[in-house]
Amino acid sequence: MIDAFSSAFGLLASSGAFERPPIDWHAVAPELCLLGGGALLTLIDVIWLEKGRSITSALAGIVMLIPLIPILTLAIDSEDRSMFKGAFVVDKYSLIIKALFLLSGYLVVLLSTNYIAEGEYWENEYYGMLISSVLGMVLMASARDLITIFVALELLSIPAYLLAAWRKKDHKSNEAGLKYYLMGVFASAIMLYGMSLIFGVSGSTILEEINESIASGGANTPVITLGITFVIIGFGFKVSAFPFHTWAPDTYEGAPTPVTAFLAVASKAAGFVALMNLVVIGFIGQEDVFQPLIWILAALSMTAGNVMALRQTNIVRLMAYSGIAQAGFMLAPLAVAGEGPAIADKAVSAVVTYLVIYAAMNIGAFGIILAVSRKTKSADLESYNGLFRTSPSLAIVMTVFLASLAGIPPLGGWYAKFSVFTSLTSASTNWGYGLAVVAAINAVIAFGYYGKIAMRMWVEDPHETHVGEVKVPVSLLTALVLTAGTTIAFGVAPGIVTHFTDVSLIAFGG
Amino acid sequence: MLLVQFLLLSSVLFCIGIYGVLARKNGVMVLMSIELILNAVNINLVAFGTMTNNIAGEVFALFVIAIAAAEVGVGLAIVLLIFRNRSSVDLSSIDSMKG
Amino acid sequence: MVAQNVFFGIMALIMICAALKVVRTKNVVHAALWLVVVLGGVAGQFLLLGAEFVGVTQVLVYIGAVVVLLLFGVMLTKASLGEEADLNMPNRTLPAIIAALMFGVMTYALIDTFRDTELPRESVTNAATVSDSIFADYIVPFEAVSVLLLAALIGAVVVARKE
Amino acid sequence: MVALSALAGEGPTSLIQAGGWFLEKAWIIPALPAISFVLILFFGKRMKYKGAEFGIISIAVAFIFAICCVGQWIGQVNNADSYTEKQQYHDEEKHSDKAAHEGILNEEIQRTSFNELGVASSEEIVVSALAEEKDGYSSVGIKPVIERFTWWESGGRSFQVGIMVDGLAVMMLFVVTAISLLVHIYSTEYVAGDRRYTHYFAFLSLFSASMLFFVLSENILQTIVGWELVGVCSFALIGHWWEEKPNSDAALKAFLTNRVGDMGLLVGMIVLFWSAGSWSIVDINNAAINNEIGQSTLLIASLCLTAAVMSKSGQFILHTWLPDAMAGPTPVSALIHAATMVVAGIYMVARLYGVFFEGFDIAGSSFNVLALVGSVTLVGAGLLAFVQDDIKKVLAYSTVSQLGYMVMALGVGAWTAAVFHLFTHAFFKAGLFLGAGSVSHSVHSFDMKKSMGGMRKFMPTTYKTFIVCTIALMGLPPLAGFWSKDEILVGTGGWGLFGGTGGNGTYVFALVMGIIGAALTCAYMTRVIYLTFFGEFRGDTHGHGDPHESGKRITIPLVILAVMATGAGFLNFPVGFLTGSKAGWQERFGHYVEPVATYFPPIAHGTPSWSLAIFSTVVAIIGVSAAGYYFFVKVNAQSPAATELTNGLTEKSKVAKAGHTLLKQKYYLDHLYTDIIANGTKGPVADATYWTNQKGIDEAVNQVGKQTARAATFVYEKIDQNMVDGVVNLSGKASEGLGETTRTIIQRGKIHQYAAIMFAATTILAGLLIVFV
Repeated sequence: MIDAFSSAFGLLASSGAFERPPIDWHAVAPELCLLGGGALLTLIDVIWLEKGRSITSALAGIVMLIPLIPILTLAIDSEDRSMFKGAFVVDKYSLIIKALFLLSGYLVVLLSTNYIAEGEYWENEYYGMLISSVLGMVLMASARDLITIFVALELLSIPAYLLAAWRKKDHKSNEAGLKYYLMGVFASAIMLYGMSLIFGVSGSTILEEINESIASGGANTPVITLGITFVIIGFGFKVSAFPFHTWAPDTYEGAPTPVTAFLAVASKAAGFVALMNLVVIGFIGQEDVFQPLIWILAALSMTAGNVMALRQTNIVRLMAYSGIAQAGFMLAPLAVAGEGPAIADKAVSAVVTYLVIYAAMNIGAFGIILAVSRKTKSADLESYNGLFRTSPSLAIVMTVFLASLAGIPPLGGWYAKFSVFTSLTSASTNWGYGLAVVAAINAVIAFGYYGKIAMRMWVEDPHETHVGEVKVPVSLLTALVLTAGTTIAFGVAPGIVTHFTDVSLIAFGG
Repeated sequence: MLLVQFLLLSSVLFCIGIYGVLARKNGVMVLMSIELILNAVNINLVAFGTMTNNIAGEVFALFVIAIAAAEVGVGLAIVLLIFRNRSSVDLSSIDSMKG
Repeated sequence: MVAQNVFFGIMALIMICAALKVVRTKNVVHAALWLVVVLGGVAGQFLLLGAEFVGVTQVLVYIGAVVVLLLFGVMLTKASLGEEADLNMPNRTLPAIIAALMFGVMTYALIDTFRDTELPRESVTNAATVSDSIFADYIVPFEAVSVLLLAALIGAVVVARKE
Repeated sequence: MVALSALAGEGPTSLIQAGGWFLEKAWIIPALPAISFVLILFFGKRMKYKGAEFGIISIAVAFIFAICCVGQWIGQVNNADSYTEKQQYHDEEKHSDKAAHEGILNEEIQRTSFNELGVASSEEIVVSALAEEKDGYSSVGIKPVIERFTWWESGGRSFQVGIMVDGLAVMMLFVVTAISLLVHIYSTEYVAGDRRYTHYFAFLSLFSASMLFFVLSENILQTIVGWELVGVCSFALIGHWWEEKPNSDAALKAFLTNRVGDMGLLVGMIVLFWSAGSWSIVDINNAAINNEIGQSTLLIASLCLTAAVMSKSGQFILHTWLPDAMAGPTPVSALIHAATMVVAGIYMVARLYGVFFEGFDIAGSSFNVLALVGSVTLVGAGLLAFVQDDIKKVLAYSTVSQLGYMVMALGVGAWTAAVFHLFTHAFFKAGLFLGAGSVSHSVHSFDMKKSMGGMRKFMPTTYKTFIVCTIALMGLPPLAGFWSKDEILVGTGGWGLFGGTGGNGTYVFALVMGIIGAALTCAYMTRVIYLTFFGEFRGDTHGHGDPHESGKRITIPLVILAVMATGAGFLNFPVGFLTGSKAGWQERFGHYVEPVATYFPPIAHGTPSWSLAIFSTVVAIIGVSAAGYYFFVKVNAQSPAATELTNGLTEKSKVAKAGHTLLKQKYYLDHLYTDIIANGTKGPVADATYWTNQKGIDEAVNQVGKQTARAATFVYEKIDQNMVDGVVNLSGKASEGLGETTRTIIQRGKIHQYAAIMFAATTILAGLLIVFV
């Protein structure tokens, strides 16, 4: 098969001066698996029509898991692969990120199974969108040039815009999709303009070359500043950093809940991956520009997200604001990433650690939200009153997630916060310490609203209409068990997660 | 020809586009303004590509054109969806979720 | 070179006026037509910069497809074909201020850095160079864009069609 | 100060490693109740006693382990003592080399430098030096038992989990397991029939496990975990009866208040970790003592940690959650107030004493935040205790006040005194809470004015034990409270007035506040005694007949606690009170509990004086008498409900007798004043005496009582309930309000506004960066 391709390309090449650069098929195998799986899923719908419905979600889950096999073989191979002049890189960092996206995708499929099947929401196309979006994310993990980053970003975003509007008859879902789409397009326009400037100054789209060009020039022209600022702000939207977060609460509230979990975890993680690639490989010599910018965004996001969450009564919106605050925490290490290669490495592994743990606990929390709203048909905080008495196990698991999100040891979220503090303070700069203090204060404010939910579950009386146990379907239960187990395991033995997330971008970026 | 003349033209289009998306409340008009912004970026990319004699600029611009087409298609689909449900494409009236 | 500069100046002026019309006119269809002028102007600028292939693609994709799509959008949303009073936000001062500030920041940065940068005289690229580059170095994003277009197509159909 | 610290770096001249099976396996002690928690959760409801048996057995075994630990630790210290003697002999006989001389020289320098700082005379140098030698204070240090294993390693950093057992930890193990065991037994009767009986015992087990885990923490990370766990369990237990809807505002208040402290704890611990480069408590203390951390860094860390102490240990101004926490079942209150939750703050300071000692420069100053907070709390809470009608609230404020003593003692450098007070206080305060619980169990109310009175005759055992514990709390000799309180007063030090020598610094303010606090304690406790046990029964039993004594499972713990409250004080006879052959009994508690090791700062020990002891006793007696006169005499006479019967009781009351000899009743008092004194002696002197008595003493007592009550009411209503709460609530409300405002301004749901924010923010950020970079 591959030979046939090669000979076909060979024929093309012989007709002109074109020479195809060698492609490392092993390195792109995860993407190809995902692509093939997505195509298969679409084909099954076309061929079998109604008959295919029953297995669609199971198949989508498998499609998400299959690329893990080549990722595993690549990891065992443990050789850093680079293609297209360094535009596409497969190393330990990108592999762990890819695995994170795929597993998050799988968990979202688990969350979606009953939700989508019961709502008659164009099931097959739904999973197709989800897989395309995950494909964009997986691509993002390896993307090391501006064009690939841009295309990967759009590939992961455009299906997500549509997914947010997927409940077509629901006004709120329409509104969610529209807001997400418009803000997303504006942000990507700003980011594109910034990219064009960076390309203009450096003369290259490949991040390493950009770094050599703008860092070696030593010049800090206003255009570089403008370009870097615009690019970072473009991704600031994606990670819902204040003040580019405005879409998040509205979109989270309106979108179908599994999609919200997807946006809150995978899509946000993709934004961080892009930011890390750009900042640590591309902009590292320009810390005068990106450090203050990320510092401000991080501090504002943490504080604003937290205080805005305090009086929130809708749990999904509350999670949105909490997500903004968490994004601030994840941004924080990047605010000191320019202090040297060792610090940059620490920052990257702190962010990756945070992303992995955050994915587990946040998807878990959304799983509970989904389970509860199945019964109460409401996202109001009141539906959590007395959950401990109606369904004690759900209340306990939710408490685990909330405590983890709040950063209470010995749950995963604690170690995530800790690694952020470590990387901030290891920079030994006043800015680093300052941000650490801001983060510490915010870590405490966050107890306020996470505790409020916990209190409702444990202390309050259940609402009269909400008496009776919450029934959890099997796929949702699987997701909850997986995420809760991971959350606890990561907190009790952080060695598990650090074993994977002890990654470096510098090693490759030079 | 100076590089900066193209860049300034691009920035003018970019800012007119920004004005457009902020000042228009009809959904389709906002999409048109977005096209202005994306075209401004393309001028930049091609101008820089010519200056640095790097083909990547043009390739980038092509990618932007392709994706802009996809984006506007998706945007129109969402606007149509809104129109079907609310019989209006007035974006300023869409504020049922807030706070 | 004077001719090129004059050509640029005229075209730029037309484009800016047309762009202003796009965001100011009260007639939706006129706005779409003024947009055609702007996009055509952009294509002209591409030609001026020696990027023939991009220029042609611009005409095909934008004027041929996107504007038609937008016109369909205008029709499907039953916008009146004549003047419509209700196209604009009541407050247009703030947008103008934001746009002006943005323009100021950009202009300062651009002029400060590229004040005297001359463009190379003859640098026409042919389509073959572009395609070679796409299929050699940018094959991954190229494939990704194809997936993207397919996904956008399917998704847009699902979202936009009547149940 | 510098000289001191430099010397402290040398530490004891030699160190021996403590060991012993029980000490090395001390992790079993918290593990037992933790296992019991799991067992109760899963199997509790199916058991015969609904899970209570798991809790009681596990805590009883833990208690036995704790006693074995105590035994082994005492053995270790004794070994060290004999080692000292041998070593000295060894040194003098065989090694006349420099090292030995330097060791002795160092000791001498150390002593000299202490005395240079203090204001002691040469005579006392000898005394203290002798005392030190006899007790083996110097020379041989004992390394604590530290068992740890690596939790995980990451990037060259390894994280370890472990236990650290030294005298302090062993003492706490004993106290926590002992009180917890008694509370468990007591609870089987107290919460019998409760519909969440099993749940209650599960959390009681978890609570004990958390506190024991906290006590044994080897590093500050574990300390934080334990701290949070204790907090979580206490909230679960306080909210045990959620049907009664303890108003959610109070719960929120407790929550917010404790968060303030946790913030301090986190920041403080992070500062310590980064400046010492280690999580280990020993390492951090060493680094602090050896001046490896800058004074200002330590000061910041100490201030942050002080905030944590203020919230956890209920110090002004973050104390307000504590009285509200009385919503929980009484045995839980006893556990919280005597041995667990609230003393966590004290324990944390005692554990990280090197940090506080250097951070606040305790040895060299006469004023610091800890001492200030402690002494203000001590007096403030004492006043507040006056105006409470709820018996548990009085006791709650009393706890706050006593914790103030401990914090103050730590602030003035009297480490041993603080820890000793923690020890004695645990027993008598547990006794008081359980006693109050016993009373309320029988009258179904906590309101002293409406539902109690005259309980003495219905509940003789409760009454007797309550009286014993009260006297211990008042600090009247020879019960426990007297010894520990007196030691604290001695520790404030440097006030030559009483002839003793100071410890660290000269904390006159603390001494004054301590004495005022002693008087206040006596006064409000007298009021409690009167209102609860004397006068006429004012309650309503709803036709169930008279209130009756509680069952054995309640009274036996009370008796045990009363015995402890009587005896615990003798464990630490001050130096100078016993001489001759009994010298070996001096300061046994301090000798075994106070670490002699490198990680403990070089605190100086004051020597007590008879005059101070007598003075404080007199003050206490004045407090009792004033309040006794006010309540037992005046109130009794004015109250129509209190008639002959109550007067009869008054006669037998030791408390009342202490002030006025053999007063039988109000009429008798009048009789005494008018007939015997006034009429009997006649003449101007008699008139003057009469006038003095009626207008002077009487009026003074009335006025003092009235004014105190008024002041306390004012403080309670205006400051405590409004202002302090207000400030605490305000900070919460302010941030909520800020969030609300931000949300209403930014999050309006309008797409155009969102876009405008995005573009405007982009412009502003880009503009700023271009200008400033």
